[in-house]
Order: sequence, then structure tokens, then C-alpha cells
Amino acid sequence: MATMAQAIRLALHYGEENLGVTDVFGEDVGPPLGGVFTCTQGLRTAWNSPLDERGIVGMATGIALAGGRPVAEIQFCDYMFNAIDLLKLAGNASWGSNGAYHLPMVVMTPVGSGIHGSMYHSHSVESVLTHIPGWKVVMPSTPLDAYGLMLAAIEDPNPVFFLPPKALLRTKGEEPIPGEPEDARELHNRIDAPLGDRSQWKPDWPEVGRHLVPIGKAKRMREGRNATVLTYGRLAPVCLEADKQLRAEGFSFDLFDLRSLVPLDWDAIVASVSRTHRLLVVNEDTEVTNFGEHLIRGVIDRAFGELEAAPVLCAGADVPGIGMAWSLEAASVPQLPNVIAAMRALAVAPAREAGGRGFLELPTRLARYR
Amino acid sequence: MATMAQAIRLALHYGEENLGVTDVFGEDVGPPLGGVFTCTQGLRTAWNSPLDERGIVGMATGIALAGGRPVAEIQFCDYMFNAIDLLKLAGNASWGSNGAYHLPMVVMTPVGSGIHGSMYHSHSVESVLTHIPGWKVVMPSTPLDAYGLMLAAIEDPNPVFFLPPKALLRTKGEEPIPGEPEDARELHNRIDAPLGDRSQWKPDWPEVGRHLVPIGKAKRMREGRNATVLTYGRLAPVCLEADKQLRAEGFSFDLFDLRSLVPLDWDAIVASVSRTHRLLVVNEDTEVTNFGEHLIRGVIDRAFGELEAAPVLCAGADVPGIGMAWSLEAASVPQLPNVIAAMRALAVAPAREAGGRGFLELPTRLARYR
Amino acid sequence: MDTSLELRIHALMVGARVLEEQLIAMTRSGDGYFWIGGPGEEAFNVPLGLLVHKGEGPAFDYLHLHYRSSATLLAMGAAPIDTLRQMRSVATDPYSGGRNFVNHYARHDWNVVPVTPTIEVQYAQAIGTAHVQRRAGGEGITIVNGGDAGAAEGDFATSLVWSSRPGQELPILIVVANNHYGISTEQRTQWAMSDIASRAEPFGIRHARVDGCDPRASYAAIAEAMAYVRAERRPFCLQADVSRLHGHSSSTGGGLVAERDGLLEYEAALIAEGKLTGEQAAAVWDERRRALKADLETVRGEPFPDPSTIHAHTFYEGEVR
Amino acid sequence: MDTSLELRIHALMVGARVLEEQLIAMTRSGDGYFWIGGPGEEAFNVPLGLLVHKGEGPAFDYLHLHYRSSATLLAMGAAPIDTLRQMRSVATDPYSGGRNFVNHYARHDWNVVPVTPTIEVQYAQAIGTAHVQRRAGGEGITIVNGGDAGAAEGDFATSLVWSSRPGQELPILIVVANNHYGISTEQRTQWAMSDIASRAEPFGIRHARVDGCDPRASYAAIAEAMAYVRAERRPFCLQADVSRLHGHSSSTGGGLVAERDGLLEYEAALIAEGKLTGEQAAAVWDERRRALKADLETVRGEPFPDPSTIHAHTFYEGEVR
Ligand SMILES: Cc1ncc(C[n+]2csc(CCOP(=O)(O)OP(=O)(O)O)c2C)c(N)n1
Ligand SMILES: Cc1ncc(C[n+]2csc(CCOP(=O)(O)OP(=O)(O)O)c2C)c(N)n1
Ligand SMILES: [Mg+2]
Ligand SMILES: [Mg+2]
Repeated sequence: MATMAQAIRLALHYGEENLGVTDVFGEDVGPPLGGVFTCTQGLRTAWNSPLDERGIVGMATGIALAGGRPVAEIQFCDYMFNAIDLLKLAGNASWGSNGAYHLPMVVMTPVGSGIHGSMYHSHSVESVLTHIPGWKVVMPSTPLDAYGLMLAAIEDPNPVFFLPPKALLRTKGEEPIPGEPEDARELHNRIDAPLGDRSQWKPDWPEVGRHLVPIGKAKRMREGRNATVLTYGRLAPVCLEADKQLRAEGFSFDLFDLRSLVPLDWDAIVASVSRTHRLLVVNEDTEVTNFGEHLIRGVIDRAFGELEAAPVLCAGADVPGIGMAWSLEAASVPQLPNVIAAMRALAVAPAREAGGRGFLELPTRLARYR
Repeated sequence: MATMAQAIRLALHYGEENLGVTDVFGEDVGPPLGGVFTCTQGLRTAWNSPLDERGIVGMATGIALAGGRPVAEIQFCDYMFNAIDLLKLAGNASWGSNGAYHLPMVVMTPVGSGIHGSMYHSHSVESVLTHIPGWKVVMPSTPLDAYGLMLAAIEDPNPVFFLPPKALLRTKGEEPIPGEPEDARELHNRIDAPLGDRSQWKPDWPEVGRHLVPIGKAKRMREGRNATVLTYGRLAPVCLEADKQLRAEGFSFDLFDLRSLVPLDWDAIVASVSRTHRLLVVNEDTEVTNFGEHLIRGVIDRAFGELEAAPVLCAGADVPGIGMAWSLEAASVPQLPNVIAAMRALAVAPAREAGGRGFLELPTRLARYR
Repeated sequence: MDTSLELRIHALMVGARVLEEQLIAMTRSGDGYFWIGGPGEEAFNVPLGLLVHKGEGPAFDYLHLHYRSSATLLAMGAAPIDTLRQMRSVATDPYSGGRNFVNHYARHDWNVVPVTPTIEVQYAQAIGTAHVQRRAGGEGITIVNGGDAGAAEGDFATSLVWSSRPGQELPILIVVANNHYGISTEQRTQWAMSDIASRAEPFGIRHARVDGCDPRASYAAIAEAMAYVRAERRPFCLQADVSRLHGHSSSTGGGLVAERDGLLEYEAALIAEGKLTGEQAAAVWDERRRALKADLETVRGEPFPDPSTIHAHTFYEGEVR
Repeated sequence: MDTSLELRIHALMVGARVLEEQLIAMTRSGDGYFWIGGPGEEAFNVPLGLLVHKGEGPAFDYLHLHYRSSATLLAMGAAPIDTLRQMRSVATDPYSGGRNFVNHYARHDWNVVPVTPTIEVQYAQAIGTAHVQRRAGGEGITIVNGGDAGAAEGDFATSLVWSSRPGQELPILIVVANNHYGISTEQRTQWAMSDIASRAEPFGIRHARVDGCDPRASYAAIAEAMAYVRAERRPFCLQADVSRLHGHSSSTGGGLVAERDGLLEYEAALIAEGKLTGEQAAAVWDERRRALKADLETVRGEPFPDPSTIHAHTFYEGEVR
């Protein structure tokens, strides 16, 4: 099975050959490295940019303005904060020109913690990016979804953020990409750049097929009854594992990998909450003005009456960075034990008592789960 | 009575003379203009910077690192989005150095809509800024609060965002600044720069006094029973007016101008919600991943059981800009009729029925109030 | 330059000036809230507009303009009434549907990309259209224009770095319209050099400085720079020294200030050279003023945007191009 | 330069090299996750550290360093064990309490401001400490150091613009440590010029280029540049051509690469000049290695940060200075 990095590479290859992608570029994206996470090795249109994120976003905007179809990489999402204005401007090109222009561009940038990225290299960015109107925002948690979301992002006429979790780029999935060789070694030999001199190397691309994950559709990972759990990215497999362990205790959860943060699959979310009557949102961004709070508010708007316990956010601590020491990282972004504790606590919270104001005040701050 | 712009100027003057302010600077902050909103006219330490917001934030950081006490202006908050990284770094200087450094710096930048700022010049930024850990965030809605919050911001050893609403900078308050001349004309003559040649002009500062508004304390503007209303900035006087009109209909609201967004006055908020059992948050930032959603989640965390109706957010439409045409601006950021409609709707929403799931699903999207 | 072109430039300059004066008047008559525009830049902007290869797509020139570029648009053939529409923020505004400030153009069929409300970012975006044109070959180039003060933003440096990458040089004309001010701040208090285009020198980028108040000198300088960029597919950086005849914007009053007026100078020269009479010149002004008055009446009858359209085009709704 | 200084420089260079080798070994022994550092920059960074006016406050030099500046810190007198502490992310790490990557220094008593995890932003911050020093007078200056690739960010231009404002010139030494690469990307593919310091020319900023693999040339060039900045209170831009002996970081392997080694060249020269014997040189290396081994044992016994401290210093808790 392909890793997520390989899946992205295959998607970009498919995009170059079939969807009109003209430029895959960014810092160290072209040869010899092919991306610090190897996502862009061997691609025909990949090239190295200067070390200048504003230039990268501006270049992508300009390419899209001139009818090209760029996939720009910001090496780590953490380096994008000097270009939020340019991203906002890309997001308002269509609206601001009253529809005269549109920008089919993808900005791909790895997000989140879990690779010992330390203080600044471990950001989650969904709270900032979902607040920029005019952009779609997708985040895969499996290689196949990465493949399908990238194809959908490329085909979309709007700017799309494609946000692979750093911590999952090297993990393999359970579902093959259509056309992927069965043997992982074969895939490796055909498309991973060799160590050492690469100047003569060319990938031997497998014939991968068209597989789109529609933007705006959540994936129900598990069906269950104790609560609805909304998550995405690095924490999707963590929540799966938590669900598995809690099933042994007799609990079960309606577990969603949202995949698409803008637009949201409100239908699926509301239908689930209307069945489970409880809601937990799990992400790793810092907890103040967190996208998960939007999810909670959106559910309240649509189905407050369905909630029989307080909706809960399990998110990152409100601290200026992620500590380098593992003891600190584990204390500031949710880990498996925190997620299990949050899920269990929500499942056992007493339903509000008839007529009273007896809702359990659930502790939702990460710190309290430790 | 002083306008808010004059109040800020007086506060900066007080800061220069008594609190060690070393630099008030930014684009057009020094002579001859003294700020596009006149907030920095006549100040001893005011100077004009190059047109470079990254330089401005970097300069402020460096001044604070070297023991100075800067107040940097970003001319409109809308120009700050190319410097979010530098702001984040300022916010993590203390945490990241484990307390070795601290940055006593104020970034002052006018925010919000209401001055025909069009597409890009009408941003609200609190949702982005409250998500940057390590910064305090204050927003005045009256001249006296502007004065007191600026003094507190200057005295604070941490970086502080001081966010006067663009639309209120020219409005007068009802409470005088200590030491302010009684006659507004006198104040004008003494501290407003004259039209025409200003090269010989010097202000004749009144002896203003020390008046601090502690950061972290909300102001209860009105006491009432139908619901708790949390707001700040431009919409504070709008909510006051809405409350006034609704009192004629027999409603009353526990109305708070938060003033300090980080840190929040949770004690006051929770105490109020525990009394009114209903919550409305009113702001003008776009509604997806909006700081008001944090307020709602925070109340849910602390007092879900107290809520007898769904908490409501009345905020800006999720569009990429504010239309230049007034018809468009009024359709995208809350205006008085929207606020009145939201307050009334919340006040009359039936309390949840005993035992059932009968909470009224309140329409919270701005569009639905029109 | 033949006389007919000289007279055409004159007429276009007058048209642009009169348009800007009309816009300023509209801030006072309640027909608009905020004015920003280009009176004082016509002598440079009209030649620029005339020399553009106008059309859609990479074979034609891309324009990344600033908010003082009305004369360029008019020289390209834009209808003045459309600028009045944007000023009044009516629904018929073809550039933004009443959503953006006046003189913030966007025209897909002419490769005029949206004028940005933030300073200097166009220099970071322009490298992208130029990149597509570098690959496309042909004669299409990218033109980017902005002010002197704004060149202090890193984006100006970005345009120099990215347009001079060895073997990847971009066909881009980088213009700095130097009016010696950023709002109230004098250039000489913030800049070590008076010719900002000289910053291109260490990058091996050709550069020049021209009197942007002189339309004939501007025409020649732009033509030469463009010829180089079109043929050599390499960047060129051009500073034009211009005036800011009505100050920064309506926020600073919008009144006339004492600066060189390239239009009056030029008109006087044409008269002295016997190419135009005083009456003919006056007729040009009158005709434009009259036409604009009629345009304004038309625009006043047009509706403001319907608030129910507020979400339209947040995401693209048109045909995918 | 007298021999005792030459030998001191040698010993410091060896100490820095051995420290970096130890750090790389620690990524393999599980004593740390990520390494980035400065082997190949010692010949420039040791002289820089020796020439710093070390102390607290504007009368002394401010250092805005990058993640390859270990040799500068050692030359200033930092204890190598503290770098091991940061590498292992133990609570005793005096620079960040186990919160930041290795070689990300912050020392208030020496005016070493926090090394930033993002490239080039230090150039935008450095103008602020220099501004305070301009006003303070005296001899204190600001030194900012970063890489070649990073100079493509607008912040490099910001440092040039802001440090050369007429009448407001800043006492700042702007260094570009040019190792000809940004991670995998060769400088010559992205830059039109080989001397990035030449970008200072149009700003009227003095500039120079030095062989940063030669400690004696570096010492002289830094001393000259500093003397100018200290006395004239004006900016100076200096490019040092250096090596990147173990590649970019542990992410790219951390193995030795075939580049000029300024330390070995220098050691050979000192031996050839009769100032050092082979045995003496070997003894310096041995002694440093032995000491570091002992340091590592100490560090291994030290605790990791207590998770309950996670919120500490989010807001300042110390005495207000
Ligand atoms: C990023 C940004 N910063 C600040 C502003 C506010 N602003 C608008 S025009 C202007 C001055 C621009 O001066 P210059 O670049 O010389 O152009 P000019 O207006 O003189 O033509 C400023 C500061 C802005 N629009 N965008
Ligand atoms: C703003 C930002 N962009 C990208 C990176 C990732 N990154 C770290 S080091 C590096 C290369 C830096 O090259 P250079 O400036 O030449 O310094 P060197 O590492 O070669 O000393 C890159 C791209 C970063 N840390 N910050
Ligand atoms: Mg100007
Ligand atoms: Mg380098």
C-alpha cells in the first residue's frame, strides 16, 4: 500500500497528466529533493522556488490568473503566516471581481504535530484557514483520501487548501489507490527517488486511475450510539483506536473523519447528532477561537434540542508553542489517553434531567483530562 | 468630551510622560499627519515609518527586546495579515525562552466596518488575534475606556493588541478623562493639529491623570433579565440602543461590553448567564471560526446546565469582503435592526420543555434576521 | 511621434483628468464615499495604456495596476461611465459590482487583474502571470505598477528576486510610480535613494528612470522597456517620477495641491508647437466634461446592488475557464 | 593577530565542531530528535563571537543569530553542556527549558535574543534593537545573521530599507552566511548574484564579502565592519562564504559532505606555520571530546520538563524589567 506521501505524489502525477496541472512548486519541491516529505519526487512539472512564501503564494495566484493550474507547496504550514493577506486576496478574487476572475489553485501544506516539530513547527492551521472566506479546506487522514481529495482540489475552480497531517505522511493505508501496484516494494522501486545521485533517475509511474473524494462529504469511520465524534487529520486514527478500545468497555461512537472542513457536511453531522444526542469534537489546534467551536456552534444552531449533554471540545492547550520535549508535546496536544478519557466521559455523562438545569458540566479543557 | 481619537492621543501622551513609552510609530503616525485617524498628533515620540508592516512589527519587537516600550500602529488592521508570523513570534518570546525575555509592546490598530471601508478595509480581526497565544487583546467602545485600556496596555509586561473600532474613533463619550478640559472646543484648540502648515505647531497638553481599566474586566453596560448579551467595539453602542428600544417593549438585557477579549472575564459572564439563562453574542467578524463561538463554547463548558435556550451568535456573513455599496455592507455586518431582531427572538424563545428535546432552534445566521 | 498620436495622448489625458475631477466632485455630492485616483499620473499612464498589447490570455499583456491607473484603462479603451459606476457603487459597476473602491479595476477580457486594496502585493502576484508567459513564449508580457512608498514592502524585493532567477528570467515590466509621498510621508525621509528602480541593479535587471510628467518621454521610455522585455523575455524596472495633484485621496481632502501638472505643461507645449490651438484644447475639455455629466445622470438612475446577492461569487459560479 | 589569539580561535573552532558532532550523534543514540547546527561556519562564527561586546542592554551588542551559530555562543563563553541540554530537551536547558530545537539560543544577560524557528524574520526584528542603540549612542551595535536562501524573504529587504533611512541610519551589522544552499536548492538556481551583500549597494550601505572558511580573514573583515558600525553608527552588510559540512540538518541525514573544511585548513596552516604541533592539535580535539562525553552523562541524568509546567510563561511571570 502507498504511504500518504506516495499517494499525494501519484495524485499530482495524475493531475499533471490528466487534469491540466501546470506547476507543482515550492521550496525544495523539484529535483533533487522532491519535497522535504518526498511528496513531489519525479513530477514532470515540479520546480524549486526561492525561499519566499509570499512569492510562492503570489506566484500561484498569478499562474491561476493567467489560466494555469498550480499546486503550490508551503513546506510546513507553519511558514504561511507571513502570507495570510495574499491568501485572503486569493479568496476574494472571485467575489471581489463579481465573478470575473476565479482562481483554480491548490495550496498544499503539511499540518499539525506529532513529528517532534517543536515550538513553531507543529502548528495546526485550520482555525485560521477556515476563517478565510472563498477557500475550500480539505484534510486527509488516509492515503486513498489524500489521493481523492487532491484530485478533487485540482479540479475545483476555487482556491483549495490541501492539508496533509505531517504525522501521517509516512503511514500506509488499508485501501489501495486504483492502479497502484499490489506490492509496496514494487511501488517503492518505481516511484521513490533513490538515495545518492538522482540526476539520471526517472520514475516509472503506474497507471493510476481517476478517484475523486467529493469536497464537502464527511466519512463515517465507525457507526455507534454513545456519541457523535467529529475529527480529522492526525487525530482520525487516534479516535479510531479510542473507539476500538472503548468498544471493549461496551461503548460505541458515531465517528466521523470530516475530511472537508469547508464546506462542511452538515447533513451527515446533524443526522448523527440527532441519533446519538451527544457531540465531541477532537482536534489539535489551540482551544481559543478554534474551528471545533464553530462545529459546536453549528450543531447548536441546527440541533440544540437534540443535545442531551453539553457538547465537548477536546483540543490543544492554549499555549504559544508545542514543547520540544515529548513530555511537553504530549501535554499540549491531545494524545490517545486524552481522547479515550474525553469519549468515555461524554458517554457516561448523565442525560440532562427532566425539567431541571442538570446538565453535566463536562470538563472540556485538555488539561483536565490528564 | 474627548473623542476616542483624542482620548487615545491623551493616553499616549500620558504614556510618554509617565509610563516610559519610548516610541509611537507607524505609517503617517508622526508629523505632519499624526495618524490617518489623528490619534498620534503632537506626540513627542511619534515618528513615521516606511510603508512596511512587517518592518513595523519587527521594529516594535526589537525595541521591546532592547528594553524600550513601543506603541506601534498598523494603520488599518486590514494591513496586518502579512505579519501574523511576527506577531506569533512576539507572542511566544516569553514562553519560548522559558521566561528569559518578555515583550512589553502595544500594537494599536483600528478595526471593523462602518466607515465605508469597502471590501478589504473593513475587517474584524479578533478571531485571528485571539487565536494567537501570548497576546492580550483589548477593544474599547468609549473614549474613557480607550484611555484606560491604553494605559493598562502600556503598563502590561506582555504584548497587547489595542483595537479601537474605526467607526467609533470620532465619537465622543459621556464620561470625561481625568484632567480633560470641560469645554470640547478648548480641548480641540489645545491638542488637535491645525489645518494647513503644522511645522510650528505644538500641542498644549492638559494635565491628564492616571486612570487604568484593568485588562480582563468586562463592563456591564445595562442590567437586565431576558438574556445575557456579550459584545464589544462598534456594536457595543448598537446593543445599548437595541436594549433601549426593547425596554419599551418590556424586555431587558444583561448587556456586557467585554472590553478585554484576552483574558476574558469569565466570572462576570457566567454569573450573568446563571441569572438570565440565555446568551447572545454580537460581533461583526465573519461567522466561521468566530471568536463569538469561543464565547459560546466557554459558557457551555462552564454553565451548560444554566442555558434554557440555544445560545446565539449574531455575527458577520461568511463572505470574502464587505461590499462598498451600503446596501451590501448593511447586508454583511450586523446593523441595529439585526441586533434588535436577534435580541427579541432570543428573549421570546420558549424555554426548553421539561424532559423533552424541545429547545427552540434559533436562527443565528445573520441572513435570517434580515 | 506623429502629431495625431500626440493629440490622441492629449485627449486621453484630458479625459482622464476630467474623469478624476468628476470622481472627486462625487465624494462631495454624495454620489460616493471615498475617492482615490491618478490625477498627475496621466502623462505616464496614457502612454502605458496605448502601448499595451490588449487582449485575453498569456499571448497578451497582463496588467497588475494600482489605484491611480484610470488613465491607463481609458487609454486602453475603457468607458468612463464604468468608473462612475464603481464610484457610485451601483450594481452595474462592471469591475466589482459595487463591491470595491473606485479605480479598483478588474477586466478579464483585457487581462486587467483585480487591483488590490493592499499596497504592493501586486508585485508578488505579477511574477505568476509573467511565469506563464515565459513558458508560453510569444510577445505577451506582464506589467506591474505601484507607488514609491509601497516599494518598502518585501513584495517589491520579491518581484526582483523571482524575475531574475538564472535561466528563468521573467518577461515583466516592473514600474514604480514615484510621486515622492506615501500619504503624508515624504519619500526622502524614508528612502536612501531617489531612484527606487536602481534596486534592480544588483540583480542584473535593466532599469531606467523617466520623467513621468512628460508624455513623450514616457512613451519613448515605456516603448523601449517593453521592446526589451517582449524580445529578450527579461525583466525591466522603470521608475516614473509623477505628481499627485489632488493629494493622496479624499481622506486627505482631495483638493488640488501645488505640484507639476504634466497635462498643462504638455498642452502648453502642443500649443507652442502649433499642433493645437487654445480653442481646440478648450473644446477637448468641454466635450469630455459634458459627456461625463450625462454619464453621471445615467449612473444616478441605476440601482444599488441587491443585498440578497451578498453571497454571490464567494465561490466561483461561472463557467470554468 | 598574535599567536595566542590564533590558538584560542583554533581551540574554540574545535570545541564548536566537536559539539556539533556530538549533537549529530545524539540524534542517533536517541538523546534527541532533530539536529540543525553550524559545522562549517566556525571560521566565521568564532571570530564573530570573540569580537562581540558582550553584555546586557543597549550599551552592548545585540545578537540576532541563526540556528548555525553555536560557535559564536561558545566563543562568547557559553558552556557546551547547555547546548547538549537543549538537544536532549531537558528541563535544565537554559535557553528554552526543553521547549525549542537545539541551537536555538536565547540569553538575556548576553543580549542574545531568541533564535527564531522561521527563516529571516530576525532581519525584521533586528532593526528594533538597532533603533534603540541608535538613540542610546555609545558603541553598542546590533548583529543579525542568517542564510543565503532566506535572503529571498522580504525581511532581508526590510533590514536594508529601515537601516538606511536618511538621518536615521542604524548601527547594524547585517550578515549573510552564504553556504550556497537552502536545504536542497542551489543558490545559483535562484539568485542572479553570487554576492547577496551587494544588494546593499543601491541603499548606500557599505558592504563586503569575505571568505568565511578563513578565520583570520573573517576576523579582520568583521573587525573592520564592526569598527565602522560602532563609530559611524551606520549599517554594514557582510557576506561570508561558508560551508555546510553536515548538510542541512538531521532531516537530510546529517552525514559529512564534501565541502571545504575551514577548520582543517586552518589547523594545517597553523601547523605549517609552526604555531601548533600535530600532537597539540590532537590533544585539543581529545580534550573537548572527553569533556563533552562527561557532559552528556550529566545531561542524561537530568529530568525532562514537567508537563504541569506547560502553561508557564505564556504570559510573563518574572519581574518586570
Ligand atoms: C499593505 C498596506 N499598507 C498600508 C496601506 C494604506 N495606504 C494606502 S495608500 C498608502 C500610501 C501608498 O504610497 P505609495 O506606495 O507611494 O503610492 P501612492 O499612493 O503615493 O501612489 C498607504 C500607506 C494599504 N492600503 N495597504
Ligand atoms: C519562513 C520559513 N520558511 C521555510 C523554512 C524551512 N527551512 C528551514 S531552513 C531552510 C533553508 C534555509 O536556507 P538558508 O537561508 O540559505 O540558510 P542555511 O540553512 O543554508 O544556513 C528552510 C527552507 C523555515 N524554517 N522558515
Ligand atoms: Mg507615492
Ligand atoms: Mg544556505
